[in-house]
Amino acid sequence: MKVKLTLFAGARDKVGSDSVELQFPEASITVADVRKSLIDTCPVLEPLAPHLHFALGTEYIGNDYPVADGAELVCFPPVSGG
Amino acid sequence: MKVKLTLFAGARDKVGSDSVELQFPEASITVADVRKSLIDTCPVLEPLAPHLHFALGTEYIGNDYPVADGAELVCFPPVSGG
Amino acid sequence: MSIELTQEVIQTEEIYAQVASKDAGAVVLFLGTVREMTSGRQTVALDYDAYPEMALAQMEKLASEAREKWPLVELAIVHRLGHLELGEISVAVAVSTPHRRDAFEAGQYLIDELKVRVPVWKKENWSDGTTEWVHPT
Amino acid sequence: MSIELTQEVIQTEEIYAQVASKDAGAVVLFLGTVREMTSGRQTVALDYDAYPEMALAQMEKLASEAREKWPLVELAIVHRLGHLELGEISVAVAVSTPHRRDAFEAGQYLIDELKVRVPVWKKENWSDGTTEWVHPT
Repeated sequence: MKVKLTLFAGARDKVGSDSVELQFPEASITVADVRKSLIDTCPVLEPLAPHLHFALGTEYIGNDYPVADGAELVCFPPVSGG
Repeated sequence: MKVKLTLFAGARDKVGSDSVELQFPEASITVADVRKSLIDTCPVLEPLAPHLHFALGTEYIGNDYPVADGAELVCFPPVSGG
Repeated sequence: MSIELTQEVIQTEEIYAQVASKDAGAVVLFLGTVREMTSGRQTVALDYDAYPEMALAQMEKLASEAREKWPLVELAIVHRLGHLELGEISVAVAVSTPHRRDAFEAGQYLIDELKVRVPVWKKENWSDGTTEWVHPT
Repeated sequence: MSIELTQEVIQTEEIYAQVASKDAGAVVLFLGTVREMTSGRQTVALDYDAYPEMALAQMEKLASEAREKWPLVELAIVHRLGHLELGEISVAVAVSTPHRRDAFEAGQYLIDELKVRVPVWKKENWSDGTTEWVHPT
């Protein structure tokens, strides 16, 4: 299955692109798997890895959240607005 | 001895004057004596009496504060600014 | 530092300008405004009176206390006097600090203490035509 | 209620106008501003970026939460995006309430939560010419 991530801020700049496509052999995955695969694909994100947030649309999703084939998620480092 | 009080707000309006002169037979008095004499002179202030504040210049003075002959004090009810 | 009594309309932009600084990361601005309903009674206007010399001196004293307690960059306190219509600003307290927690704490301290110590009084103009000095006891 | 992301300079007078009401006796306005020194390092400017749809949705959510917790008359949240010079306002949070304690509490809640939940990021432009995304971990 396939998942597309849109990246923001420091994550986007480190990867050098505002999106990444990930491939999974499994038929059933969670956000935790996406996080792991993202670091395998983009090792430059390793230092940020445990702190990266994931969102579906405009809502945060946790590590246990099930991710569907073809899902388009958002991924970003800790926020620093204000 | 003699003490002059300048009144503000509700105290001034109730008395109908912005100042009151009080006379004392004693040679040594405190703010507590002034408060008592003010109510005797202006019974209309009775309901406000326990809540009236006294000041000398721009500083609050308490009931025990000694008052000199000829002193000019300020007297006002609880504040309600803001 | 700006400590003032005024008969003029209070402008938030002016108050902000008095505390703005590149050394500050946070500004808290508190504004007291003339509310229409108080415990079910309707106000049409307020009149504010003061003992001005003491009001200014007590505001200066509060400002010094706040500066001892919190790392304030700038501070402004202005109280309006005279006749105020509904919705008008009666008092403004503004502080700027490096970090926001201090700004909230100092702002709240200043307005809390102002309301118990600074000799300013308001007279309610009720909708039934009566007036009444407010002397909280 | 006004929830906004803007590229324009934030004006305190406009923010105040959005929350002013004759049903309120208190307004608290919090402003975040671009501070020059951070842990001994000198900033010359900040760039703010956001995931706008989610930032707005999360700000709306915070507003709803605040309305449940406190009797707010009006509320405004606006975050600036783009390039900001020293001293400029990056964020404004304003609430009006009948009584002041609620205004302070709600204002502080909104800015505290905004800073941990709303997807906005700042990039430091340090005086040595380097830039750096701020990602507090």
